Amino acid sequence: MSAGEDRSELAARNLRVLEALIFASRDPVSLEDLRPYLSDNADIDALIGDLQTLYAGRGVILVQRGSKWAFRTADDLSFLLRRDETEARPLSRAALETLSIVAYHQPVTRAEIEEVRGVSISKGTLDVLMEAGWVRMRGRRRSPGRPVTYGTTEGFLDHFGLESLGDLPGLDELKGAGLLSSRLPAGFQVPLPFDGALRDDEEPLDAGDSGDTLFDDDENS
Amino acid sequence: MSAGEDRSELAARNLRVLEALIFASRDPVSLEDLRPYLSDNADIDALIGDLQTLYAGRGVILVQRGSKWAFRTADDLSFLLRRDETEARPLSRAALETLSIVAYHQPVTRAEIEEVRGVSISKGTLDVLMEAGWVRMRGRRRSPGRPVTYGTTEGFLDHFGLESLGDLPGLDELKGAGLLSSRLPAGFQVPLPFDGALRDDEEPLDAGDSGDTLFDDDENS
Amino acid sequence: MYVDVGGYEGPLDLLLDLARRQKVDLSRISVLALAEQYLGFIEKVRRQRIDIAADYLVMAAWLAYLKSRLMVPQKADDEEPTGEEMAAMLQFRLARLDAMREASGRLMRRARLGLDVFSRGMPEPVTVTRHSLWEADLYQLLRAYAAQRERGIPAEYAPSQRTVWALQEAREILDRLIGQSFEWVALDSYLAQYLARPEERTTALASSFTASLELVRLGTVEMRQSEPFAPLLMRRRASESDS
Repeated sequence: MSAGEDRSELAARNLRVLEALIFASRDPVSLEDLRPYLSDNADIDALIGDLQTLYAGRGVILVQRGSKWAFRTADDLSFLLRRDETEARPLSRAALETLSIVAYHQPVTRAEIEEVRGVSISKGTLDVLMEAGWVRMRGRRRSPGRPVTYGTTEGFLDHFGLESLGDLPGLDELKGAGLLSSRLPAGFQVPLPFDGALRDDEEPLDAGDSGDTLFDDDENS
Repeated sequence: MSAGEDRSELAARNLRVLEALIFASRDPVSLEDLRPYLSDNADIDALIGDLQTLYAGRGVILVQRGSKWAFRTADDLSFLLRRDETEARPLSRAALETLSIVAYHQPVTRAEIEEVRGVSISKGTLDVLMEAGWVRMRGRRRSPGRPVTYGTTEGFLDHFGLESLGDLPGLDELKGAGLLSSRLPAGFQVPLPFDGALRDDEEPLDAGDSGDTLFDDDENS
Repeated sequence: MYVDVGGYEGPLDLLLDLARRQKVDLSRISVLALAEQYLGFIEKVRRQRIDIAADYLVMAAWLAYLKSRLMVPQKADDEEPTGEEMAAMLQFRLARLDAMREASGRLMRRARLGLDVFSRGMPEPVTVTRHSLWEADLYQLLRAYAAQRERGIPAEYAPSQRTVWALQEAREILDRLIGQSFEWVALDSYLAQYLARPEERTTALASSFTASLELVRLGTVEMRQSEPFAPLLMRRRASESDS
């Protein structure tokens, strides 16, 4: 074997090693990190250049990040790594119950929802309903702590086939449908949902209001 | 531009897409997952073949793992890349033997594993292998007591660099020597490790099936 | 020969080790010699009064039987497996275990992922943006609302007949429960079946306690309590005529 063949074989091996090391590394790799794995006197800059040429125009390319090197998906194919999926799934019982309370009792605060439900509600539950576009923050109650008031959206009416909130069945209709038992204590009432902009005891949300503070704390706890 | 050029351009693009998607993933990717990203009527097997050829002999190669494909560093570079410290807790002898029995005899029940080893296996042994992602519960044997059958996973193939169970080292000799049967030798059919969905004498696990009852008892003992 | 039983993974493992000491191919080992070695080993261990797992003893019994089958000629009408068949089965099991052990070695010596071969160090995960379309209809919504409101209604109050144990009644019950027991028994355990009913608990306790004092006064029952709130123990008092 000639010295020339030896050299080119060595170069080919160096290139393979470089490729494997950059591929397997968890972070971009510096040339200094790579050098110990290569044969003595290897021209690392030339090798990097060769590797870059090898990958030029391919689905994966060799890119420089500062003084380090890494493989990345070619820019024009990065859309492959993003995907939109739409899925339909049933609303959880907690979400359904919370939604129904918001619908009937609006404007309603989180504490009031919990009072009706008898259990606390997680941040996620209201989040899901807001994300679904059925519940919105209306304003803040003029009371100590200024809790956020929630109400339903147009999207809610749309989804549930209601022309207005007034279409929500009242006490007698719920009884008639067998949804409420007929032996209810005297004074049991089903509220008439408030349909207007802001009620007297509500004030508008602050600009950029992100909701109850209590709420955000929950997220971190 | 001629139709021929169009076609070759499309093929080149398909190849780049395939390369990018498999390269981007740490775990092997199935062809079904890849197909939606390719042009209609793309010959995915031919593309995989082209990609494999493109990477043959390189530092990073395209390998088959069961029904999936992945890029991995070349075997022969192991001496450079080897990280000894990653195997912090080597498997016990019991676990090693159990792993090979599951691999070569699958689908296999716990009682059959014990029969081969001549000793009962502790709950921890199969647990360790399942936690490593190498062994899974496949189903239940259609026999009295409906014992759970165990088999290997795709992660097992990936970890040990096997294209399929047919690649298990020494499989043919063992089969030839009649050592893969679970009963006496003397010229009866020798089953091969079975990788398919469920065999005739297996039935699916129940929803939320947590394995042999015996198994659960062990845990509490 | 010294062998640490604890070092073996069961009787088959021990047999395999003994078989290897014959330094011949597993298919050519002398099963008879192997059986004798095993039995000798178990005997020795038992002499040293070392506890041996039952597995080892079962194997020893089987090998002793195998030995007798190998040494005594079998009758033609014998339906049991012959000594040779049993020996073949043992050889097969040893060879199979040996093969599996060898196979695990070969597996572990392969170029393994994460040790010898590596996956992409910086995977570029596909980011999936999920748009959830929630399913819920008006009926579900109304049912959820009604169910919650119903849950919130305090349970209906119906004045119920109060059960009260009359003192005389309590005395009769207690007298019957204590029977002829001369053992100290806690009042609570006598009344267990009544105390389980919340509506009866208080009256059962109060009335039977008062009745018990009456029984003590009459000298038919003895009571004792080791400290405040400790169980109240009582027993039938042995009368003079009985002793």
